[in-house]
Amino acid sequence: MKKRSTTVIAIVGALIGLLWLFPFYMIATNSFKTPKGIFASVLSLPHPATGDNYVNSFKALSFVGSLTNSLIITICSVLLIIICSSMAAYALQRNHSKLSGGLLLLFISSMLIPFQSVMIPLTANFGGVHMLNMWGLMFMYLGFDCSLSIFLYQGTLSSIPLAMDEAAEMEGANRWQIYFKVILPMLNPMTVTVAILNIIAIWNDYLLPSLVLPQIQYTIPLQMFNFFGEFTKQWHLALAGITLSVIPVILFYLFAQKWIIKGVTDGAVK
Amino acid sequence: MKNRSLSFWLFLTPTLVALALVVFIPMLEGLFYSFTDWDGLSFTKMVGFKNYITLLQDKAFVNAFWFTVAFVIVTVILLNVIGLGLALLVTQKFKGSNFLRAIFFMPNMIGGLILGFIWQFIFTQGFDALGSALHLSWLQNWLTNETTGFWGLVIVTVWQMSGYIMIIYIAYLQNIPNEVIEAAEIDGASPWQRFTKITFPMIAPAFTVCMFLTLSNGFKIYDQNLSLTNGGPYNSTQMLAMDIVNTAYNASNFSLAEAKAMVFFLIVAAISLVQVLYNRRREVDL
Amino acid sequence: MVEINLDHIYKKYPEAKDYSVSDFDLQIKDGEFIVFVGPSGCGKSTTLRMIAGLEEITKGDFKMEGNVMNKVSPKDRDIAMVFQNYALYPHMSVFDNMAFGLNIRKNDKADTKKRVEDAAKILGLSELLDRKPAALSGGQRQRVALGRAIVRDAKLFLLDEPLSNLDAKLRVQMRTEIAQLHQRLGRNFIYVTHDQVEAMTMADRIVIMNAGRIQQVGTPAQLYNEPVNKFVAGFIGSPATNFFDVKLENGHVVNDEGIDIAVPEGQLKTLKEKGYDGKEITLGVRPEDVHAEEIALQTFPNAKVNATVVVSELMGANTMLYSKLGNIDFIAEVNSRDYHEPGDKLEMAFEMTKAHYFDKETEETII
Amino acid sequence: MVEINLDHIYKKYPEAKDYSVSDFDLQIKDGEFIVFVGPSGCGKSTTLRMIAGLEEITKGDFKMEGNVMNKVSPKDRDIAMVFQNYALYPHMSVFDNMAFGLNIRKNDKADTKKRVEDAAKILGLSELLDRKPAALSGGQRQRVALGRAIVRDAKLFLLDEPLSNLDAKLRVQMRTEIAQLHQRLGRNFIYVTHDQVEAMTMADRIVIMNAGRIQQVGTPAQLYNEPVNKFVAGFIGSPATNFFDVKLENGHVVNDEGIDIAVPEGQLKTLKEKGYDGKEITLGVRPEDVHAEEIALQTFPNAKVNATVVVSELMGANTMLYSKLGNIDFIAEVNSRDYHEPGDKLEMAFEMTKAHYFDKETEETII
Amino acid sequence: ACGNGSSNKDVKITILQGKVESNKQFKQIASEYEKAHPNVKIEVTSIGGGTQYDPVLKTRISSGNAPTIFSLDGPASLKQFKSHEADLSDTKAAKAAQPGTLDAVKSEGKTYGLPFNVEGYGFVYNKSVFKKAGIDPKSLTSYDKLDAAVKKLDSEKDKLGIKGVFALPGKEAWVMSDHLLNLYLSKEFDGNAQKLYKSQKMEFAKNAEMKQMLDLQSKYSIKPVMQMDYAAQVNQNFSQGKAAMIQQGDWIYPTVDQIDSKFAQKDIGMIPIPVKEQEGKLPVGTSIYWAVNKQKSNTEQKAAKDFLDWMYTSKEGKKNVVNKLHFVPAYKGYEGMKMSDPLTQVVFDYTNDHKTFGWAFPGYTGTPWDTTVAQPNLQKYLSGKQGWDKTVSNMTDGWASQQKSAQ
Ligand SMILES: Nc1ncnc2c1ncn2[C@@H]1O[C@H](COP(=O)(O)OP(=O)(O)OP(=O)(O)O)[C@@H](O)[C@H]1O
Ligand SMILES: Nc1ncnc2c1ncn2[C@@H]1O[C@H](COP(=O)(O)OP(=O)(O)OP(=O)(O)O)[C@@H](O)[C@H]1O
Ligand SMILES: [Mg+2]
Ligand SMILES: [Mg+2]
Repeated sequence: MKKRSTTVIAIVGALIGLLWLFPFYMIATNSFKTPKGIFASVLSLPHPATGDNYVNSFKALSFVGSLTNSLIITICSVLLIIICSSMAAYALQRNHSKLSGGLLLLFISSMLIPFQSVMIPLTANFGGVHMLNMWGLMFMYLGFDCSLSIFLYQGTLSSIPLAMDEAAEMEGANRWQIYFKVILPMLNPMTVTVAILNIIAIWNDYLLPSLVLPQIQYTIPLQMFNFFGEFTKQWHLALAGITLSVIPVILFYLFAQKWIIKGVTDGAVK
Repeated sequence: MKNRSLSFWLFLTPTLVALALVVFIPMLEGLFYSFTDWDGLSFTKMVGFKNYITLLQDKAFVNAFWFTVAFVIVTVILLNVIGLGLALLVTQKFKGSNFLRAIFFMPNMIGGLILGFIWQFIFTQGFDALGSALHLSWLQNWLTNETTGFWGLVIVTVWQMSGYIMIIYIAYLQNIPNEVIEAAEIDGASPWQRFTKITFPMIAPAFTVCMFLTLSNGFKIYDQNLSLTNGGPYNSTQMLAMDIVNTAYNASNFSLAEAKAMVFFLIVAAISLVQVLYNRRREVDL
Repeated sequence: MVEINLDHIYKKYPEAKDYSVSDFDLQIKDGEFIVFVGPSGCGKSTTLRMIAGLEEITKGDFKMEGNVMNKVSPKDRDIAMVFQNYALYPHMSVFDNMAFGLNIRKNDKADTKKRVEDAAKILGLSELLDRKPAALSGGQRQRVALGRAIVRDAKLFLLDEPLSNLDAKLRVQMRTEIAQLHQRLGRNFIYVTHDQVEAMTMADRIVIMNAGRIQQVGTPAQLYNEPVNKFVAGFIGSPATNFFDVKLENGHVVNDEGIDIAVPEGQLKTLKEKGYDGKEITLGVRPEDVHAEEIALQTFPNAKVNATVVVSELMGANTMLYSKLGNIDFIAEVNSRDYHEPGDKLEMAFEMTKAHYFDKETEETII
Repeated sequence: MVEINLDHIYKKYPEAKDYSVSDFDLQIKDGEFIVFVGPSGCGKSTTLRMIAGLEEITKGDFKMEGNVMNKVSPKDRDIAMVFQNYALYPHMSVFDNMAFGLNIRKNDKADTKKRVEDAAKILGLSELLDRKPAALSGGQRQRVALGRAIVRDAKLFLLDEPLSNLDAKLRVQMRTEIAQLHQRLGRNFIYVTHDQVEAMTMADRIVIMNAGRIQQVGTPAQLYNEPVNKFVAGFIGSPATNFFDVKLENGHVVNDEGIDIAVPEGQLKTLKEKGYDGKEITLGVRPEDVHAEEIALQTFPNAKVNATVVVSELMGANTMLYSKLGNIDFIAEVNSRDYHEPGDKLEMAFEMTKAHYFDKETEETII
Repeated sequence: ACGNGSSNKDVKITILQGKVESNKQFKQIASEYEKAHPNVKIEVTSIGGGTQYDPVLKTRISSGNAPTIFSLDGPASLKQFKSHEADLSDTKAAKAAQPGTLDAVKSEGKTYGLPFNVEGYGFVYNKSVFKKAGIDPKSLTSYDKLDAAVKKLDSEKDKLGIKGVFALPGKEAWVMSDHLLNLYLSKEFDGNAQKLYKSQKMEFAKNAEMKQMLDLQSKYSIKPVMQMDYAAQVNQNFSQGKAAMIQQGDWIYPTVDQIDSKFAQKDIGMIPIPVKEQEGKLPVGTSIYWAVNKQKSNTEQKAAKDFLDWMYTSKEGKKNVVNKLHFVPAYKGYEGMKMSDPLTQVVFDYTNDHKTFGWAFPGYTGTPWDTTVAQPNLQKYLSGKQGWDKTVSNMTDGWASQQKSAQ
């Protein structure tokens, strides 16, 4: 009986999955078509298939350089976000006062501000102190993305028993040690989730880096937009470029997914 | 942690500083500009509430507002139902569940602008082909009017974001202690009862977060709007964010755009925060 | 009212090297009250969880009324359970925790309320029905866990150390309540406890386990009086049976530490028949069968030893004398009137008719 | 090695209506072994947690070596604690759980390893050092929690029911280990237990609490022999003291259920002096002071009652006779040799010299 | 020709421009210039794709990261960046500019921009389809002739292997609001964007003619028109031979070339759209200009002007403009050069023959009227939601009220 229901679930899942995959089928197949092939029939299989798009796209994107930039920016920003926002969430969650409730709302409300309305003052301010570069960008990502991360962490922290803090405190650990050695490891599944969400956001971000980064620090999306002129959109290159740039993220996701596991707090308290 | 304690503030400092410098100070500047005739570079005079009065009379803004509200209502419901549904689906134990998890999430790995293009093809060609093959007229002529534009946006948004919502739900689902589920099984709860009585109440924080996210993202959505319909036809599918952006860039009326942004912020903040405060009350500490 | 069969059940956890439960074979009769005892980590909870359907059975069949239940999901087994770690629903009040199982079964609201309130009264939780588990003391949580089971009328009750965190008085009270519940419902109960008094007083039959295997199944008196091996003899009774390594020589058991005791006639005969004459064996004497009163010394003149009291613990009516015989530690439980100071040297007598003899290799009981 | 003062401490949880601990006043001497006992929910853990600094003290001062510590953070109090609910770090192995406190203090790695391994040996956890808590049995988890405390050398040890989930044999063993640790380190220990044997055998002094208030503080013998009120008399000793509502008339205590017993001379004098002649009082007799042997009946001819055995529980050396006297339930703990069937009617004698008398209103002890 | 006076000092100039298509080429040209002028460093940044150019320029300016050379698109942006625009009247390039090309960027007698190029639009047609149908595209000089030809083409659709005569991109509102509308407005403002930009009133007297043309395109277009965007029009339909002609300009050449370069080279041509009184004339104009940042140091400004002069007036520069950038030059001195593709050649020829009229529409691109009035109203009309008269009155009224409030 149990067997059958999981089979049904698996089949339903697979069907929905196909629906989800269809656009990717389009991206993948069209990336192997000639420009003419793409517009002759977007839905068909590539005929004739060509790998040229990948070669050309790889060159046009200065792939190695821009991949390096993308990697540096994404990894550093995400690390910064994870550390800082889990710390903040920990402080807020373990403190039951009006103040911390208010601060949380402050963080949350910051997520509602339309980016475009702060864009010009923000870059003006950062330009004023010569921070329009990678490092400034990372700091901006911290400012923009910490709120969601704090919000996510904050919800999970409530399921980590306070007894964990207490036990560690009794053993002489200070706040930092408690956070770092006891709490953070137990947040792993959420950390991975936060990492995934932030990585995809930062990896694909175009607008902010386009305002902030000097040319030598260009990321993949910035290079990619050279394919999108006002009139001529070079879809054959863009699709190949997208495929190239999305592979690292998918690999990361598949790798990271394993950490989103059940029962991190099992066995902690009676 | 006492809020008088040093560590409380030390833990909060990095994010508070970043938030202030990156979001709040620029926003206050923006607020200031909304009372001027700022053009994005400089301003010549203070204009008081002129911009706020203008925006109330701005039909496009009001239209965009209602269109966005309808969009938000539909997507909030769909995203949470589907996102949670997918999360429940892929947290079942069966072969390939991990693989499916990746598939459902994949749409997020590609930026909204590019997806708009892909989906245009699906709507204009895929739907047309399907519609004529199945003799379903409603599948044809998508994105050519307000209704199909609306549902087109809904479909793309749901398709893309439900994976996002899903992984948030997954993260919280995995946090439910096993023993509680076991206890419910012993108490004789069916899977559905387990879900409504145990799982769902225990992932209340996830619900709060996801409600908030879908709500605020629904209001703020821009990329999909731009790439799929670009507000068209005849600006009928233009949403709030796009209206603000267009006011600023196409019409070069930055101060009016800032005023719109402030009004937008107030409205969305009021709705979302009420939602958060309401939901938080249902959460429990373990 | 069911008959339950556990047919040679094995359990191995994926993370563990060894089997946590091996060859567990037990037939439970309709309405029986079974108690599992055994040292910590011996597999009691695991067995209970397999019966409940919470752990997969690695090998063997679990049957209820003759039907193999291995694949039946827990919710369809109609079992009430007290988890060793409580497993309360943190988001529900005490009332809702206890009412959950009844609500799920669409029990009449008024009846549910009554049952929960009755149970709460018994458990001393009436004042706390609105609290969330987080705001309860340890013992109160345990009582809620117990309450959750006793409000229900299941086919089978599984109780995993349900009273371990309660005070003695409450424990005695609860014991009675559970016994009465058992009588009233006539269901099968399986009860895990570390409390010998509970085991002895509540059980129809006790299952004593060690390292995942059943050692002996029997009534309390059987286990107490006829342990099948040294482990059982050492486990049942508190303090534990004293064991002495001795040699059977000339109808006496002797060793270098000063034991030289005549073996009673009947026992000697058996021992000789089984070929233990002149062999090393283990002698087991319960603390309560070691006497120090004058009258006992006179009664058992051939079973006297010279011991030194190391620690003397007054425990109400009785006193424990932690003593030494040569280099061997042993315990005597004597009447408090026979008080002895630590350091006292005195004669003690073993009540040999109640003694047991074990094979030194296999540790099986000889007599 | 510290002196600890708890000066009129109060605790009220925000969620609770009443004080969970009230006017808790206790001076602990250097190196003392204090045991807290009391019914479930009486405030033991709360008091411990206030000492540890985990709960804020609502009113009153907690002092170590004369310094008020109320505001000192737990990590600076140098206290080792076993939590009632274990509070193990689920992401760390057993080894890391136990080593955590030492690592935090930058203890030498090799020394840490040795200490943890020694503790693990004592606790029977040597095989399990690599496991995560989730893969342990209940008792094993509790042992890890205990291990985490005993590897450390703190000023003060707080142990909240550290042995409740262990089997009797292991419990006895652990008891000894803890006692030895106490002796070796000479630190102050505060120990919460529901096990009377533990309380009686380990404590220098016992603090008995009820409903958040201290009832009596004293050595085990004091509590046993000179309870200050009916609660203490009823709580210490298992089974509990039997209470009878009686009237003091003509040097006898009498009631309608069939009690008519002469009060010994000395006691009578005191009772009369205190003005209880002709008044209603409560008589308390411990089960072990109710006798059924012939010799006792002869010894106490003026203290006999006619009882009916309802249930008879064999408990090794002794047997509990759950009996009825008229309509009053009471328990007699008699030698197993005096076995009686349920339903037997027999004479029993109260050892009145050990009896206690309580004011019926205030429940304070008269004698 | 080369820069002088600053040869002893190193100078770096930065360029920000909004024509992403030419990003690569500008970079190549810049590095060529660097080689010849070792003391000059040039950094080129291009903005395009999904982002608007203006806000990026604004943020660059307000964050103190302003470029030395930047691009402008018409009077509206000219006004916005006024404070940063240097007078370019005395540059060689300004002097060489074709008459009329500077009208939109002149104010108070000063020149603030230099045109990138000129562009022209009309009906881009498929030569072989017309040939098969036996129609000479050059003969379609009046609406009636066009109408007849269209009907003929339409009736022979299957034979000609096309799906429709036109491919009207209803989704790209600017095709109507900028290019088509310009045909019927230009005369009213003498083809001068500046004039339009400053005008309080818009008569739009020739609106009936526009309706006729729009209806014709719409009726004989591949359907559904409201779904059609630029890619569908050019890449998918026209370049694949599915439409006989489309209303587009010389800028589509690279796109067509990318899809089918043989087709692009051999098979396409462009004719003017027949408009009364302007028959045989091609609308030619400039959509984008260079400006030099006057807030930069004099040396930097000088170097910037030198570079622009070099690019448009030197021999190497001219070659690049024609062969690399595929521009139709907006400057004199290119006479006799051959354009790199058939469409630009058409524009170049018409220009040389002076058979052109100007672009007025840059006078309203960049104003709210374009996106909030003209485009939605035309789309509403196109999709049948609104009658033509209402559309026209909305547009003219809208213009008036915008111009009034801008004062
Ligand atoms: N967080 C809390 N909020 C409100 N009341 C609480 C809280 N924690 C404990 N209490 C109450 O305080 C009283 C004392 O609790 P405490 O945990 O100290 O009891 P205890 O003596 O340790 O009992 P046990 O033996 O059952 O562990 C109990 O009545 C309990 O219900
Ligand atoms: N999830 C698990 N993974 C691996 N081993 C486990 C797991 N759970 C329990 N064990 C091991 O199985 C054995 C039996 O565990 P079980 O919980 O049944 O013991 P128990 O008899 O209930 O002990 P206790 O009296 O301490 O609760 C123990 O040695 C334990 O370490
Ligand atoms: Mg267990
Ligand atoms: Mg407690």
